[in-house]
Amino acid sequence: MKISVQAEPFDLNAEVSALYQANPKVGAVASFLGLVRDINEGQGVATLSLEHYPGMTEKALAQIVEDARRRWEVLDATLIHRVGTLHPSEPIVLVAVASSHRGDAFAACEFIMDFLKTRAPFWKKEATPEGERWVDARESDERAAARWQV
Amino acid sequence: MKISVQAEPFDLNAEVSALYQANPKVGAVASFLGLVRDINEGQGVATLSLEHYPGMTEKALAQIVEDARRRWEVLDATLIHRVGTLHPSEPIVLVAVASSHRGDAFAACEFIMDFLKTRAPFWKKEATPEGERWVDARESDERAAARWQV
Amino acid sequence: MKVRLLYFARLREVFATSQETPELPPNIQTVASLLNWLRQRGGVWAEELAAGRAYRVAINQDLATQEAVLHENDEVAVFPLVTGG
Amino acid sequence: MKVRLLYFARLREVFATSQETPELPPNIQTVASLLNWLRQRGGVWAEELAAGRAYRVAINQDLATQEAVLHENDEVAVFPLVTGG
Repeated sequence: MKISVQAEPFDLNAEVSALYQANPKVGAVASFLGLVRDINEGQGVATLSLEHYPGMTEKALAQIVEDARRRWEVLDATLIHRVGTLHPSEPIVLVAVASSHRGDAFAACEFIMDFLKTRAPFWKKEATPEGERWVDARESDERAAARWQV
Repeated sequence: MKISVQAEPFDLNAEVSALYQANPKVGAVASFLGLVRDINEGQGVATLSLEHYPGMTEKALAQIVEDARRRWEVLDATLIHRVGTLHPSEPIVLVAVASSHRGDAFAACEFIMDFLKTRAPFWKKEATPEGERWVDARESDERAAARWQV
Repeated sequence: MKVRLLYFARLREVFATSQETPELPPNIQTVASLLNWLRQRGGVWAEELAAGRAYRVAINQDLATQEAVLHENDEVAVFPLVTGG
Repeated sequence: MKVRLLYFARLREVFATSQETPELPPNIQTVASLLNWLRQRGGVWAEELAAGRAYRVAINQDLATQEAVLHENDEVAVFPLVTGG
């Protein structure tokens, strides 16, 4: 299991192949890449700044991955979240989960994303032509996490 | 939309970044990689041979992607399925779906995999130390496709 | 009526042929009657295509039901349940 | 009792501070009473921490409820709903 909070970009090929190349029991890798969009709620976004709570972030992410492992067969997993200033189309987050079968890989990957969105202490601030603004939390993210009935 | 049936390996970085680099509306890419496992139903697998029905395969895959697009917001998608002889830990299939939001990307990606597994004319033959054998279809794959209530 | 029959994967191996272009008797008009006609060859044909065995039929590269009607020069494929992905 | 208070994101900006280490009066024993004590500063403190406003409190880097009990030297963070991912 790899968990990283970092300013640097990451390499998708390297991260995903690390999950299966040493383990021929892996038959499925589900992954999710979250990217900066150029439009949020109708306003253009020039840059996105990500702040987090060092220490708590890593702890919260480790707990989320651990919860997923208790629920599904997770052979390996990687979670990378970037912080600092990012531009449109830049990757923000990668969650990749390796399992024997696809059902477990998909479910664990989506579960981790849903809880990362609602439990991990990251905050986004957008710079738009109209100025800076903190991104509001979405009610839909709370509903997405609630459906797992933890 | 890109659909390819090919013997050659593919590059995950290139395929996934092609889905978002030219389109800053993409906020989410969900992807699935299916790999050859060294064990299937308790027997060691040395190689896996994939046969398909040329012509029908491409038609079936295009239909599955089209069905997903009708159901979810799919900004772009890539589906690559390899044929020929593969070894353990080699990628067999890639499905990657780009959307504005993660819910659509995850659902469309899993939907495409479930129908690819039950509707696209591919057949696997394993070579094991005990000889060759055609892989049996799984009842669990039919159930996975049925839950989408198409 | 002439149709092009294709067999894939395990059925191709068991039937020891990947395709044939038979002239069908005039009473063979549907997938169901074609399958009956093939079963009358006996041996592996009767066995593999028996009622209750799992296989699929496609006409011109679309999955077809037992009731589907055949036309001159149709491409009719018979194959095991798929196992890709 | 001394605790370390941390503020993040929008609350850090509105409170114009990222941390402080106040000596709490003896009657401040829980998250709820700490929040009340902060609200009594008035202005943005009363406004942002008002009942019905959405924010979270963590004690020693775990999310905490209003009833959670504080201890000497606890790290107590107050922050907006999270928006990562």
